Amino acid sequence: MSFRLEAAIGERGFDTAFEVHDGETVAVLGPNGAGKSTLFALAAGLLRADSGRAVLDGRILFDDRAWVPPHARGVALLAQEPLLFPHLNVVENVAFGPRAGGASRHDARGAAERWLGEVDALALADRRPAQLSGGQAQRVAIARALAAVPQLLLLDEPFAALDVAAAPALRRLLRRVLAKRTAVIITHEALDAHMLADRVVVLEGGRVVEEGPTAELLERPRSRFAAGLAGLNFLQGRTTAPGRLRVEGLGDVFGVERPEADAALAGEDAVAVFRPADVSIYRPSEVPHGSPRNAWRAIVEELEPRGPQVRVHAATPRATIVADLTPAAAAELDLGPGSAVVLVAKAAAVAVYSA
Amino acid sequence: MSFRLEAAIGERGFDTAFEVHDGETVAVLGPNGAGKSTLFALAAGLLRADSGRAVLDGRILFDDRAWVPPHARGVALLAQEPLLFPHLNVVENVAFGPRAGGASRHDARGAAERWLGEVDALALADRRPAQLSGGQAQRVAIARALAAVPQLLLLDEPFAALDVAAAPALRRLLRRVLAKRTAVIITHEALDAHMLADRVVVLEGGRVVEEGPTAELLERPRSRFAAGLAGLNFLQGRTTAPGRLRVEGLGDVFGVERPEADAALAGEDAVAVFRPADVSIYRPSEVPHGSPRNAWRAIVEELEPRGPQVRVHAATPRATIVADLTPAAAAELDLGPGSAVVLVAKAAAVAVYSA
Amino acid sequence: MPASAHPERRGYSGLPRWIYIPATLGVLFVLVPLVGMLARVDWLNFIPLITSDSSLAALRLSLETALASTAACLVLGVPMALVLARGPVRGRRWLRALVLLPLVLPPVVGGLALLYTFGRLGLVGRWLDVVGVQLAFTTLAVVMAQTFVSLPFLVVSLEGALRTAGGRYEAIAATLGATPTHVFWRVTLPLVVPGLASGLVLSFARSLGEFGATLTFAGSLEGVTRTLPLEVYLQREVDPDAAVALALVLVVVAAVVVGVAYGRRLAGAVSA
Amino acid sequence: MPASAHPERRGYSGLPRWIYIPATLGVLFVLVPLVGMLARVDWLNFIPLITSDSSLAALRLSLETALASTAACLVLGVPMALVLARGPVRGRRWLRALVLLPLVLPPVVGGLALLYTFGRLGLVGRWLDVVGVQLAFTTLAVVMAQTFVSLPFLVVSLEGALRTAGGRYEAIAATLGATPTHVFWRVTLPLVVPGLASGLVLSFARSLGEFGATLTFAGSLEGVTRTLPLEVYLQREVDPDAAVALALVLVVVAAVVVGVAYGRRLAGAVSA
Amino acid sequence: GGTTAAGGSASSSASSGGSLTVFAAASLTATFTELGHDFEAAHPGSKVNFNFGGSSDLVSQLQNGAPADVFASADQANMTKATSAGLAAGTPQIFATNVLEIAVPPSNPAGIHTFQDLTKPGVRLVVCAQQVPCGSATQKAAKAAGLTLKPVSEEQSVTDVLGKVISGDADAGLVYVTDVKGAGGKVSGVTFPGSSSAVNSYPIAALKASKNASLAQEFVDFVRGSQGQKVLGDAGFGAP
Ligand SMILES: Nc1ncnc2c1ncn2[C@@H]1O[C@H](COP(=O)(O)OP(=O)(O)OP(=O)(O)O)[C@@H](O)[C@H]1O
Ligand SMILES: Nc1ncnc2c1ncn2[C@@H]1O[C@H](COP(=O)(O)OP(=O)(O)OP(=O)(O)O)[C@@H](O)[C@H]1O
Ligand SMILES: [Mg+2]
Ligand SMILES: [Mg+2]
Repeated sequence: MSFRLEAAIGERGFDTAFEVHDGETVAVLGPNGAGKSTLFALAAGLLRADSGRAVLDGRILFDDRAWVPPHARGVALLAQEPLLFPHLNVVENVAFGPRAGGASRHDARGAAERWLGEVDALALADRRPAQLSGGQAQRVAIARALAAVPQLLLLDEPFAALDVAAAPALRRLLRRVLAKRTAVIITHEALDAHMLADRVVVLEGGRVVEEGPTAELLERPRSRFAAGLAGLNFLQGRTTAPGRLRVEGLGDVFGVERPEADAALAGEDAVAVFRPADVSIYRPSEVPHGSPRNAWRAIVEELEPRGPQVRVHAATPRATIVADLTPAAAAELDLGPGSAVVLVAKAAAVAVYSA
Repeated sequence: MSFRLEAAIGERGFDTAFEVHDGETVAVLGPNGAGKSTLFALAAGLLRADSGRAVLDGRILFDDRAWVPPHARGVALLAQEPLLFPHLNVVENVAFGPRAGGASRHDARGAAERWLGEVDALALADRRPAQLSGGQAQRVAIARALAAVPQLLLLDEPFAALDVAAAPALRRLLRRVLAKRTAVIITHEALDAHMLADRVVVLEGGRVVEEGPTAELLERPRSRFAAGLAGLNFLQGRTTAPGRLRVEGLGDVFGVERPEADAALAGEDAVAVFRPADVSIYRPSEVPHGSPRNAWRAIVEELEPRGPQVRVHAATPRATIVADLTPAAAAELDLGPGSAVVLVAKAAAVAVYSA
Repeated sequence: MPASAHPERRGYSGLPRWIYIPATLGVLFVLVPLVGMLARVDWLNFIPLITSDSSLAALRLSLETALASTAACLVLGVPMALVLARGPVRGRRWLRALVLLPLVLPPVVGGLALLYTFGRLGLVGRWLDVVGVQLAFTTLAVVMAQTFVSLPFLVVSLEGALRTAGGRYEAIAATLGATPTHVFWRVTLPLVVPGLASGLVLSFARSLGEFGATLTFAGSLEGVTRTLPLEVYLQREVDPDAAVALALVLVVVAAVVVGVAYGRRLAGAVSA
Repeated sequence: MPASAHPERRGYSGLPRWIYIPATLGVLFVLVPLVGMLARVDWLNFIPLITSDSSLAALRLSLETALASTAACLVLGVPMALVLARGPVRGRRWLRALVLLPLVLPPVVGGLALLYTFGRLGLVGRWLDVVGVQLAFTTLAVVMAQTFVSLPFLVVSLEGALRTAGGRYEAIAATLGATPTHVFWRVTLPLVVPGLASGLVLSFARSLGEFGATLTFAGSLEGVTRTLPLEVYLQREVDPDAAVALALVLVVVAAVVVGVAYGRRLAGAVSA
Repeated sequence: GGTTAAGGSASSSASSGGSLTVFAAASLTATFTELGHDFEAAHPGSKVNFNFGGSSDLVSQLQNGAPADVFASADQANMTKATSAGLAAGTPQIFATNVLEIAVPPSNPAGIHTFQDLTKPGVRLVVCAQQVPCGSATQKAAKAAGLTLKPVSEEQSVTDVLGKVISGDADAGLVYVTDVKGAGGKVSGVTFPGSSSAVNSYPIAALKASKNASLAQEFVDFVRGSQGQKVLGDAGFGAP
């Protein structure tokens, strides 16, 4: 049940090669407009590529000559909008896939009720889609996609609109269900990737910019987008010595090579990555000296309350770096937009590896 | 520009009284189907209540006799779906509000372009909504709602579908914009409430179950929903002594009274709240003794990878408690669904206060 | 969209108030002539006429043929509308123009065209004649004439509804494994029920009132091809006021058929 | 839906294959009689007839009056359709039934009804006569007759489209501060362009082909009330084949007008 | 401008002294159009406008106040309606007559040669309905011949009968002599002796409402005069 797709659509600047192995779950990440939904539409057969081919389990889905229509592909799509059939009630919506697959009315209803139970929406069975709240509709749409039992399952932002109680429950449900299936999931949350995906693909501008096993990629991101997703600060430059990176505008950045990461050779493109919690802030006059560390002059742009912490966005000549402080520390420093500060990050907390 | 609404709709089990003060931003939280969007529809005039009244800035919006139509209310709504006008291009969509408000074509276009710039969607100005990705459409919808400059702004899950780079940027934009406006925002993320809202209202089953200043409510939640939102474990019971709570099925829970919280009198309903990181897990044979602590027998239900940590869901006779461990600790304990464990929480880490 | 296709009772429906002025004028423009007709009818005299054998036979024939031709329009027209709205783009404009032609053809000329085609010496008719089938002067000819004039009404109005509805639900249904046929029956048709209802009402009404093409192609024989409009015409030769009374029967019967079918069943399918 | 109202060229349109069978049959059923007509026309003989003064006058009159009555249908019918689709529920079914009545009225009877109402001795006409206005047998009467028979076509097909489109965009527009009038012009109308186009095409075509009501209410005076269908009817008294040739002119002109307006401008407004 | 167009054509005729509106049966379209031209030639400065339609239609229109100067009906029943409604000025006068003839397709597939042949089994006969003048004439002729006709269709007008014969769907139809003549070679006529038992007469009358009574009367006279009779005779009509 492996899936492979290569396709280009000039009009959308889309040109991607993409692969899912048998039984694997891949998370597709990327900024808005990166082409994630386009990828799904191509795989599901709702859109035709200018050129390319797709193969599912040895069957050609499309290439220059052939084109298998959506219903014969064995690819089910949970679209970005719930799109429940307005003329059917909830249970009929979920039973649609099984019915289309040839199940008897009774069996289809049984399956529908089972899946509705799984997404905790059995109580809504007799409602019309127009009578559902946004999150309720999303749950029913998930149940409908799962009930179709396709060879390849495509889920476009399945947890959008779900409440904080429903989202973890559904995440666990999908974790269970996807373990046995070949699936691709589009998400904007690192947690989804962590919990559900074996592998992550990052799309940007219609192209794959990075891919790899989930944990590895999110711990050692090589793109600004992936770093942002993992909540890490990210600097790009060239290595000058092991664990040392020349970043334009910031000078040399000191860090450590992660033993398990690829060692960066001198002069190579490399990145430095570190957590906001590992950045401390000082008044320019009070910068301490000591163990190998990085100190960058910066101007505070913004302070954000983040639960028990305060997140400070500070602009250096090269990039905006974020630092997490306790409210007490922020108050003591008397920070506000425009404050001149020095950001300090211990070299031991900065990972440097080749890009 | 204060706003007050009391309304009931029998059919939806909705019966809520709700208030926003002048210049305040209120976050409305609650599970799917709680009635959040219903509240907005009532305020915007898209739905009629069975009974009730609403007053904005001294003007009656509706009561038993009067009913002001939506366009005359001065209430703008960002709905849960973007609903961009399909026959207008992006800039015309955003200019719609200003035009409707009487601005000249030129001025409206100027305003539209300004707001599009703010949401980083100026490049999309000439596209049709059908040519936008989900997140792009959401950004345009936000710009359109902001451009209308209403007296009361209602935002229903504004950050849905936004990517990890766009969401923080828009959060900061809204933080800036809402500081000067009277607004209500529906969200499922504690972070939004923290960053944007002065006050939080929790709806459940059509009723307000909890409300209060954001930081206070999220730090000392009194409802299971709010605790879940804040990512905290939550137990309900009756106090037996200061800082001690009798919870059915778990016996006495030891904690500390937070000095700033309301002291719970003996025999009163109270809650115990603690972080997943403060829960340790032991094999039943290896439970340590020592400082005042809580120890509960439990059965592991599930393990979730959560970035650098593992989240363990363990069922006690009373409630499911979650604990965050390092992967190494989880591996050492050889945890898996069904493992019998003992959960330990230091009394010092458990906050007890009246419900 | 369909989710709120039927305006909720408690929901918002912002009609500008001035819209009631032209709407009322329009209703009056339709209504007053009907009242003018009613005022002219001397019911006591006309009840025997209306309940005469020939009138009742004509009424029965009218209802039967109009229903049959509406069914024919459904069977032929729904696929035509679908192909026009969603089919391959090439030639769509020409196809649409072709389908519209019977719409502008004066009915009598439409009847002549049918006669030239399906008549004994016609393009198709001469072959039918060889196998012993003659259409002219049969009830089937009435149905054909009515279908010919009514078909475009169904096609055009349904095509409009199909385009307004778009094809997103069909696409989702296909990804759930539904074959195009399954999608057609379970998604497309139910979704355009309001448009289909409009189209059916239009073609039923057009069939029921059809006169020129029927007369020209099928002739006029009591019980076989003389529908109520033809009977009304004959009656008019004798007494125009009696013809008006007879026409009112047609109108009332049509209103009942249409009102029951459209008001309850079809429109209800979506709003319920 | 409207977002993808126009099927994308590269998108999926899952029509079942068998649908092309009834669709083709339907197209043939419409097409073959037209070919049958064409086959009968001896163009060389008829070109003088078609280009005769009386034919050209009739054609001009037909186009002018059909355009005028289509405009009247627009002005009266759009508000009627809106009120039917979105207005207060009470009495909607009765209103709809009323509006449908002219649909089933045989056109000649419709003409009589107009004559009884707006004729010199009619319900309304006698008052108009007092102020010196006579409607019957004027070009205005032609327009009125055409409007009377065409109005329901616009109303019914537009109502279907309005219901399919739903009212969600209107609601959002209102929350952005747009008055119902602004919403009507900038949201409702543009959104139902395909349905409106269908409705306008139907009523234009019905007006253009209108015969019975015009003849009865407006008479058949060359240059004043004798539209092309009336000319065709008279021509048929003389030579049926010539009448067919003349009708073809009508058809071609209508196809051009409709094809240009519908194919490009209106349909394009949404898909572009 | 529509309001004045037709009203004006009648009212202004008095002042200009030249414009006439003639309501004439549709079956007179060809002959009266020609007569109109002839009349205009004979009366320089005059203009004749025709409103052709079914005779009963025309009467309805006249009863409802249609502005007209002359009415020419295809039968006497409709003219009687006009006179009893007090519309005619003076007594209507017959200006033409017409008799029935059997029309058959040129190949005459059913071999119709006599009136009796119409009742042969398998002959697809088309006639006018009894409510219209040609239909009542048909009934009279059948009665005179002592035959019961079994038509496959009873048409609304002669034109409709003729159409069915021309298309070949009917083996025979009963129409007027003038219709067979007018159809050129598209049908052939079979005369039958009993046709004289059912003669149809065409009455004409000037109307009271006429604003140009003298010109209206002149037109009536013109139709009944030698020039008019010649045109009508050429078309196959009989003398009054
Ligand atoms: N129908 C269309 N016609 C033309 N361009 C389109 C169309 N739909 C989307 N696009 C463009 O194609 C690109 C990819 O869009 P896509 O919907 O795949 O993005 P996405 O990665 O799913 O984004 P999001 O996270 O916002 O959903 C975007 O630039 C978008 O504007
Ligand atoms: N049109 C309707 N008719 C009847 N009931 C409805 C309708 N719309 C919503 N409801 C019901 O009303 C309740 C409140 O719905 P609402 O949309 O306000 O929820 P919500 O708090 O916005 O949820 P979500 O977070 O999922 O968007 C739900 O139980 C829902 O099923
Ligand atoms: Mg997307
Ligand atoms: Mg909601």
